[in-house]
This record gives sequence, C-alpha cells and structure tokens, in this order.
Amino acid sequence: MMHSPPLQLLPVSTDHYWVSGDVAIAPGAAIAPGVLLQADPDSQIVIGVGVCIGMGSILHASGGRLTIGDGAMIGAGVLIVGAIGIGDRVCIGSATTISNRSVGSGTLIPPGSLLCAESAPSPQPESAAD
Amino acid sequence: MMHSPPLQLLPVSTDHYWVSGDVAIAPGAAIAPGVLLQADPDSQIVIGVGVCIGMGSILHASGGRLTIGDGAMIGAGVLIVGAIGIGDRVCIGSATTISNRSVGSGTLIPPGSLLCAESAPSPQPESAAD
Amino acid sequence: MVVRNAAPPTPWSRSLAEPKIDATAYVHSFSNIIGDVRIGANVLIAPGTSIRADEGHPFHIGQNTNVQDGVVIHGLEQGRVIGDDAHSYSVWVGRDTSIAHMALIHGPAYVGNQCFIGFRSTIFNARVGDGCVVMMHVLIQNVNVPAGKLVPSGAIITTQEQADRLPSVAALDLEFATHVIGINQA
Repeated sequence: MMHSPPLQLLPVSTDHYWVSGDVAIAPGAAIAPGVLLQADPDSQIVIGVGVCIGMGSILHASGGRLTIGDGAMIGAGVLIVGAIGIGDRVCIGSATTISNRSVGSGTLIPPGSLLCAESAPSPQPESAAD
Repeated sequence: MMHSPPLQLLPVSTDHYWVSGDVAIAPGAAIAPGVLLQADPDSQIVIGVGVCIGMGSILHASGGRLTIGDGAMIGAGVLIVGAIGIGDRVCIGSATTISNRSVGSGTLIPPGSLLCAESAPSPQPESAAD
Repeated sequence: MVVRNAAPPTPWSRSLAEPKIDATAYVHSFSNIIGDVRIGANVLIAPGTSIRADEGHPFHIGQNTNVQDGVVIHGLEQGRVIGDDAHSYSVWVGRDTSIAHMALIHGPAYVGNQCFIGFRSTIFNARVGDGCVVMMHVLIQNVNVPAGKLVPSGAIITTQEQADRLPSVAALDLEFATHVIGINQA
C-alpha cells in the first residue's frame, strides 16, 4: 500500500512565485503563489501556452531542458525534476513527483503518483516494497 | 563558492486567487488563496451560491461550460478540468483530480481520488499515447 | 553568497535565538531559517526551503550536507534526540547527507551521516542511521532504522519489526542517490 504523501500547502511565500535561471513562460500561463521554477546554469525551463501550475509546485531543470507542453495542468504541490518533457494537455494530480521521466501528450496522472527513472519505475502502488 | 543564479520575484495577484477568461462567481462563494480559475476562450466557469474552494485548487474550463453547483465544497489541491457539471452540495476531498466527467448532486468524493471519462486518456501513465 | 535569517517571525518567535550559519555555507535567499539552527561548513540550503526552529529546537545540520528545494524541517515542541555530540536536539542531521526535494524532517528526528532522503519522504519521531538510502514518497515514523539500510520508494515504515527487516544498501542504490545529489551540486 503506497503511502499517500501529505499535501503541504505551506510555501515560503504566498505572494509570489519564484523564477531562477533561464525560464521562458508563454503568455497566458497561470502560475500560483509559492511555485518555484528553477533552472540550473546549464539548463532551461520552457512553459507552454495556457499552462496552469498549482500552489507550492516545484519545477527544477537539471542537465538540460524541462518543457511543459501547451495546455498542461499541474496540480498543487507537484515536483518535477530533470531534463524531461511534459506533453501537451497532460493533467498531473496534486502531490505527484516526476523525476527524469518524460510524459506523453494527453496523459492523466493520478494524484500522489511517483514517476521516476530509477532502476524500477514505480508509478503503480503495488510496487511499494514490504 | 556556489554560483548564485539570477532571481526574479513575480507577483501573482493582489486578489489572492487568479481568474482568467469568462468566470462567473455567485455572491457568497469562498475562494481560498492560490486558486486558479481558468476558462479557455470558448468556455466559461460558473460557480454557484455558497461554494467553497480550498487552497491551491485549479478549475480549468475547456471546450464548454464548467459549472460548480450551489453549496459544493471543494477541498485543497483539487484539479477539475473540462466542460462538466459538479452538482449541488457535492463534497470533493483534497488532492482529487476530475477530468471530463460530471458529478451528480450530493456526491461525496474521497480525498486523493481520480475521476475521468472512460474514453478519455487512461489514468495509467504507461498507456500515454501521443 | 547569500545568507538571510530574517524570515517573517511567527507570533511566538519574537524571542528566538538567531541561526548560526557557517561562513562557508550557501543559503539561498528564498528560504526561511529561523530560531536556533546550527548550520555547518559547506552546507547548501536550496530555494523554497523552510527550516523553522520556532517550536522544537535546536536543529543541527552537519558539514557538506545539502538540503534541496522545498524541504521542510520543523520540530514538535516536545521530544528530543541525542546528537553525535551527546547534546539533545529537536532535529539532528549529520554530515555529507542529502535531503532531496520536498522531504519533510519533523522532529524529534535524527538523520545520520552520509544518508540520502528521497523526494517527498517524511521522517518523523524516528532515527535513521548512518549511510541509509531512503527512496521517494516514504514515511518513516516511530522507528529506529539501523545504519546502512535501503528503504524502497513508497514504503511506510512505522514498526520496529519493519525497520529491522529492511534490506542493506546495494551499489546501485548508492549510484542513484549520487545522481540525485548531483542535481543540486550544479
């Protein structure tokens, strides 16, 4: 049984979102307070048209480009790390973690999911050990 | 010493929540900070009397009208997408995702749920088609 | 080099001690550090981090440890752990440890040296021994995890029997942890 991680809605600031490094945001994107968009020195974040990013989410580009496709919806408290592509109109439920794994256009990801490119990608609750 | 990337502080909104497009909110609705209400150009959001919407939730009307019935309670970090109706007095637990599927009046939805249209993209990330 | 300790005070924090931050530590300006927090040499505190010793205190963060984006460190008013210096702490984090994005370390809590705590994992009222690798979305509560254990992603470890049955860390796990740590060393 997968532990459903707590949804922490206590961003450091509730007035602003933060941009650090090379981040391009298309007009019309909606970015909630407490969101952190961080691109490492060799990396970029590119956010498409009409994207929504919920409160307290963190996007961290590392080792290349992190792209969020047009119309993607990213719930509250989502963590996305790496040099990956999130496709157009992807819908990511709150409190999800995505690390070093791209997501195809139109995908719907349940809240609290873990998608990651470790040895055994384990988006399925069953794979929780013990 | 560590490279310090350039920083920008971007104010989100002085209204605590963010509205884009054709959004009608009945008097007395309570909308928490950090909520994103986004209606696409051809779409509307209509929020009924006495509705409560929790922190960090995102409502995105796409392809038509998204209605939230009178007295509906929407928890924190909820993601609702599409041209659908959420009935009167519906109670939606936190961190739930609802995509392209209407919810009948009086329904109680547990926290962390995923509700989506059967024909819509599958909830399994693996099945992502492009 | 940015050091900031002027986080907005909570109503009960007016008489809090100032953080003690080693001159070689890097503390991102978009972080909150308040109260009696003792940060060692070459520590990295990433943006969006909240380290608040306003209820439980003090906190110790050992040298060369890195605390990545969105981590929260806090402690209950009651409950302490014994640090490696034999003093009592609300939260002790050892040296050369990595606390990855969005993890929650909630005191009373002890995390040893050369540990890896993965994305969004929670450590509360627990001890995690030296050299442990805790993967993602894990809950560790009310247990003492022996040194050198691997905690798989999604695991909920809330009884000592579970903690004692955990496998030992393998080379592949260390490789993965090192990769993730690398993300923040850029």
